[in-house]
Amino acid sequence: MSRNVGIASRLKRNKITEVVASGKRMDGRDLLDYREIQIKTGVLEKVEGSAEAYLGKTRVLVGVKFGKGYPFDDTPDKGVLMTNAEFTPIAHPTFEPGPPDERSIELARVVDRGLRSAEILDMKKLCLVPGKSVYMVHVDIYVLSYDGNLIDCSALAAIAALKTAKMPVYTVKDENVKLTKKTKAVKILREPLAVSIVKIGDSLLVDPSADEEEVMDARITITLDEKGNVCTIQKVGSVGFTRDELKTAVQIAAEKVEELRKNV
Amino acid sequence: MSRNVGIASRLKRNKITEVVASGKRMDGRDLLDYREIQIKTGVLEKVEGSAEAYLGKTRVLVGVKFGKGYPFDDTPDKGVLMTNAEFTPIAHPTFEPGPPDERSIELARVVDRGLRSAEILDMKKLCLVPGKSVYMVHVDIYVLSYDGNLIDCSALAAIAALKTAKMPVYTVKDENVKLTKKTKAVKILREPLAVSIVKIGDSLLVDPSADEEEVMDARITITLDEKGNVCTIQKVGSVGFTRDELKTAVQIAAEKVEELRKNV
Amino acid sequence: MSRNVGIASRLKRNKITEVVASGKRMDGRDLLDYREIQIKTGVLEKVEGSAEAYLGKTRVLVGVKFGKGYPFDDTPDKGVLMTNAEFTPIAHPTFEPGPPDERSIELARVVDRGLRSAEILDMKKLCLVPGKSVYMVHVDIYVLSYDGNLIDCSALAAIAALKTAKMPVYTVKDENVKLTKKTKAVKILREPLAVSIVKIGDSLLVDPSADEEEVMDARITITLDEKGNVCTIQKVGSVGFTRDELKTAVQIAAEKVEELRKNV
Amino acid sequence: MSKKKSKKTTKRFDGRKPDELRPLKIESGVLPHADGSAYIEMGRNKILVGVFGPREMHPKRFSKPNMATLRCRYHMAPFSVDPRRSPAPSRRDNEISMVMRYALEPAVFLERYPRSVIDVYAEILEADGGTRTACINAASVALVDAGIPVRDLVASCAAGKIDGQLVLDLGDYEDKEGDADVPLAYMPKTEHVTLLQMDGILSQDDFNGCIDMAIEGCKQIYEVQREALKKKYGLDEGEAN
Amino acid sequence: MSKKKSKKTTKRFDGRKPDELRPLKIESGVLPHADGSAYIEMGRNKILVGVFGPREMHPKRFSKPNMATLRCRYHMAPFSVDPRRSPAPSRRDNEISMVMRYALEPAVFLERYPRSVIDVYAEILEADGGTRTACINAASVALVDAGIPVRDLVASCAAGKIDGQLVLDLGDYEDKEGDADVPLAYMPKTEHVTLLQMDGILSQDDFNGCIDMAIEGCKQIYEVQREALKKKYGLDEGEAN
Amino acid sequence: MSKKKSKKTTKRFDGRKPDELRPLKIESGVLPHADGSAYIEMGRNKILVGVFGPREMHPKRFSKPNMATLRCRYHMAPFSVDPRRSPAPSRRDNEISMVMRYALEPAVFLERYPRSVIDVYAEILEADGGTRTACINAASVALVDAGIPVRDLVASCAAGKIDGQLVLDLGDYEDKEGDADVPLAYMPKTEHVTLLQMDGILSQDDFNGCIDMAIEGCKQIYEVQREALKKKYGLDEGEAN
Repeated sequence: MSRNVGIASRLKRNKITEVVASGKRMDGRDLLDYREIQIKTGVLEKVEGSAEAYLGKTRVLVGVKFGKGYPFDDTPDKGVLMTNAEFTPIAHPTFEPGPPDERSIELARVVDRGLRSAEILDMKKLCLVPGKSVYMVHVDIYVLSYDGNLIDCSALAAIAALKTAKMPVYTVKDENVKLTKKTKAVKILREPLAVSIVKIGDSLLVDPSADEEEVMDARITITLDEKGNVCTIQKVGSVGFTRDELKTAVQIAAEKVEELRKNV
Repeated sequence: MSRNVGIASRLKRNKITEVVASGKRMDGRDLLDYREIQIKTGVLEKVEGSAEAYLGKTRVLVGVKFGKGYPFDDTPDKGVLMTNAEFTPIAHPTFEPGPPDERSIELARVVDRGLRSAEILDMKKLCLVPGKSVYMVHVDIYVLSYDGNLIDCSALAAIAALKTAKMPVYTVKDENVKLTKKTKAVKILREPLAVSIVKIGDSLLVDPSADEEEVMDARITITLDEKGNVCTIQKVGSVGFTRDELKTAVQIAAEKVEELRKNV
Repeated sequence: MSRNVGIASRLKRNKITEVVASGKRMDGRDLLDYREIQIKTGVLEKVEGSAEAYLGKTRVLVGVKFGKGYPFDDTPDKGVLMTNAEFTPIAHPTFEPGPPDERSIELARVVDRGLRSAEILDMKKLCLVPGKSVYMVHVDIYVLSYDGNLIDCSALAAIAALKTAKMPVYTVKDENVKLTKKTKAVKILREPLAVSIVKIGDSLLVDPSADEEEVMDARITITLDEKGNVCTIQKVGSVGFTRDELKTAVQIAAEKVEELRKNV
Repeated sequence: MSKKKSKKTTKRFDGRKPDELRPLKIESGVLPHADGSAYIEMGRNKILVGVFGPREMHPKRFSKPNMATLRCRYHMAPFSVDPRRSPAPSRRDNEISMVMRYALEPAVFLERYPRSVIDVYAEILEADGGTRTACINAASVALVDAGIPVRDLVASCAAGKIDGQLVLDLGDYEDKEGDADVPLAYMPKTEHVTLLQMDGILSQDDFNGCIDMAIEGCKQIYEVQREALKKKYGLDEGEAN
Repeated sequence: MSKKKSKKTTKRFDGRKPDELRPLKIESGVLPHADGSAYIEMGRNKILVGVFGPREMHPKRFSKPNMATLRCRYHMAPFSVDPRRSPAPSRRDNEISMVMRYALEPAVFLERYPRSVIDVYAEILEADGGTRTACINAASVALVDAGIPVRDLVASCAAGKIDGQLVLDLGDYEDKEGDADVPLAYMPKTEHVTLLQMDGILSQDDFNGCIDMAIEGCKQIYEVQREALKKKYGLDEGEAN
Repeated sequence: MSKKKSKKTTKRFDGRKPDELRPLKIESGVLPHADGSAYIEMGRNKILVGVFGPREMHPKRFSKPNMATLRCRYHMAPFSVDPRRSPAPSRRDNEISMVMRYALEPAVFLERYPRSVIDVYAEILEADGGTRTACINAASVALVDAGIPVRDLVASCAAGKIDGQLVLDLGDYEDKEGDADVPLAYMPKTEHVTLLQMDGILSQDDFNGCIDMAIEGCKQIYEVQREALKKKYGLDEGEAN
């Protein structure tokens, strides 16, 4: 049942639902087709890692910065990984400049949880002096163009940026930490990628466009690592999923994630 | 003279003033009667001290947390006591979620001043390493239901929570501070409790309900310790008190505080 | 071309433009006349330096505070100079209390850039222990009355306050920094002062009043040191300057700054 | 309780069986000034939920012309966790507020109150693991207590994996030590899952096992919720489906 | 000055007698752009107060249909205290703004300007003890300077106890070292106390003594306020009571 | 390129001649959802500018009855500088947003769109020296790409002094080491300077030399801007003066 307001919006919903019910989409794709995927790495010079990912007209830039900082009180022997997401106002006419809103908080949280719960970095190896000095890894997601499915696009860019990053090397002597001119590759333990599946009427489809996200009933995002393990799940939207729909969604995600994986 | 706006409000005020002028109150109490007082201590497990106080339908939860932190620059040899108050939106339909407003700031300030000016804790004994490490004592007031007279209710809960708190014990060796598994009782030097008296027309009454606070001309809150000393005074409201009214108010407070004291 | 809105505002603009075109001003001044300048130093007792400057009805108070703090990471061997500006709501009926708006940010930035780019203090001499402890110099601009030309007025007050300030003396022994009771004069390397020139129609005029600022087409502020070097430039306003106008503006500024300099 | 899911019989940290819920207590109508309310103790979680509305929405331009807006706020008291936390909402709080809303919305007949708002405020007084599921359990009861018509109650709990074993309703300690945690919310009548999240690493089989185990847990919680509502819930039966 | 209250004749820190006010100077009409203004030096306090209004209130929905709204803002310059303070308002500042409003409201005929607002802005340029009382003294003069009709001037000062002795108008040092501090505001004509606060520990007798002493102090300050207003205040005499 | 300004032939840090611009690339129409857009690489600066509007202004009371409002926002990505910066806008960002607006406003026929707003958003993806001039170059192209009528393009670059020599278009390293930096914006058709700032210490002669050198640099940039707009700019020729 649609919960979108406004006549224009309801007409759009009716149209999209009708097309989707027939197994097709407004832009001609099949329900389980991704749009064209493109990934460029090393696009920025001032950061340790960077990548730009495109899903059709959706475009996300991720910069990875390594620095030195204090560990958290409860994990004195672990490095710190921080994920942040910003929706720039150039990405879509409806985005406004200002502090992060619900959507950008969700994007950052889901990508962050994806990286964290999959333990993609060995955080203990990112400790320099226990309790005093550790690596700080900032993963900054910057949304440059919005046409739906930001989570999948951001996860692709984040993994691509981390995989190609060169981290600075510090020497530690008597708790004195010194930056050297050397760098080394970042060791990635797992490569979780996200597949978002939306429900419109009784249909499930992948890689939703902005219009499809606007009219969707619900969305489930499933992050899987390279062994097919499930790492993160996020369901949003004001309609529920049946047990069968969930099983189907996991199968779809397991299949599509292999396709995505070819790009990073 | 009433300064409240709106017809409904003025009718309410007229009615309440009339009843009060006859020496009675809308809920049947006498002018100097408190509502039923109830105090429960040890209601939370994760804090060092806690208490819930009820004054009729007014309900306040206080949690006391002890931690370790840095002293203030100007008091390097003293622990730090911090009082905070939050009005939760479940307490009253007119309360909104968000940053503290004037009322919650006043509540926190008056309770804080009450604890501080009465020097209820020996702050010097809460120093671990001068200039480097001291006890931090957080008194958090959480308003769960509002039907007037939050200050008296909060002071009751705060004193009850502090009196029953068990603080962690640290060992200090060569400026190294270590948490032990031991705890000890908190030594309370004084027990200041608050009595709020409101003026409606020419009458003074205690323990105002939400309605009485809405229409009152002024309020004076008097905090007294167990020896009858005055510790904190706060007058608010857009009408003044005569010298005689103030004297009467102090007498009422001195009398009523003994009644409150039986509950902690 | 006027870009001001509202009929009253346009009438005001027409009137002022007309008078200015004839080489005169509403208050009888010539285009290149400053209003009466008055400077008082040592007006506050709790700060290391203070000065109040008046330009006609414009009045600015500057307090200079010296303290001890941490250096910035990228300049471990330099003291820190911070300039802040506040527009108090008593200065003008249109000023509202609250966080700094665009105008107060610009004022602080231009004065700050003026002090900084002219390197008026030898910041290396304000280092106590490299990387650990340096002098913090706070220059606080407090606008008490607004009738235009705040930048020139603030620069005058800031230089006057710094010139007459007495900074505290610390002793340093084995990285231990101790405050002594001694004070010493602050060594000022340069004395940059600002001259603001506004363009109304085809005329350039100095020391604009609030009304003139309201209707002006553009403003250029030029800061010069005592040797006639240019230190800071700031152009604002929605009209441009021709190359000739800029040359003229620099000449005017070089001339008028000598007049201002007599006051500090 | 469905015993077939428990593969081992190893005791858990707190002595529970793998598919055993923590002690659960729900009370409705506990706040004098809210339109509806509930208090829940689920393990050591202590949570109060107040519901206000349907009432007029301010500012009006954010209201929806054809339905009510459901607003949820997940808020932790500073003393609810150790060490004490700042009262300002974190990104995690905001995310949980959002998923709470999505978990409850499918149950509520929002169409009956166009242009109005229903506020659901959850105050976490003490936090054990699984605060979000406990909030949903209490909020669903509080909505019915407020007289708001619903399709069904929403019951919620998590399943997860710890030491190679699937377990139900993880406490704080298990939450931090386990391999994965799958909070879920469920409407038994419509058989819809309205909340589903996960963090950790699980094979697809284990993930499916967690879902099944959590749904069974929800069914038990559902009975406690119904009990808490007693007669009030009886009135609402007619609304369902 | 009422001598009977001083029990001892010990000199104070700054050489004053127990019931002696600090040097006091009030000037009115000092700000060119305010509707009314006053500058006060009370000890080392240096404070400027500007009054704007009655003027239209924005946003309108906060205005009162039957009277004007009095808004007060107590604001300290960053350099007014040592060490320098941040310009952001503290909880203390907000509380003092509130009690200032309550101290002044009883004096103002707010009913004459329905729906409008009167803004009273106090800027503390330098702070000694007792800034709030100094603000009230200046604000009351500034209100009259703005032509706003009042029942009476509000005069304000504190009394307190230090080294076992009751003393009037505590300075910064005494404020910090003393046993207690009782700031009070008073309208001599109506004999109403419109501000009363206290922090410290005082017997009920001493507390009553402080009130009496502070009221005497207010009466002296009142004369200085009247002097500052000269003719302007004369016009206002007819308004009282 | 005007060679007469270069006094010495010493090579610069990056091998450029004193009056040589950094490598410059401008592309228009690069953002699918903006009304107009441009991407610029100027040295190592990488900047995207999107233009939205003219569109309705919210809140309406801030709109101007006789003209459009031009809003500019200069915003740096957290990874654009080393070390990483916080995403919150700084005082410097706000100042640059303001001077960008003043640099562009003289070029735009704002009178044609009363009550509306034109938003210019500059996103700094990577920052070398001279970000503000690069933003203005891209923004001017993006405004034309959005179909907004302009008097002329605004071209912008800086000149400065380093090691006693006047140099054009300072990079990051030169910016920090140099004696002074004079960013300037220029409309060649009307010969108006619409941005002028400076920080450093320059004799009046050197300052005048910098202005002349920067204007020459702007003229070269102007050609690159025109090239980027190709046919679109052709349409706009008729508008000028």
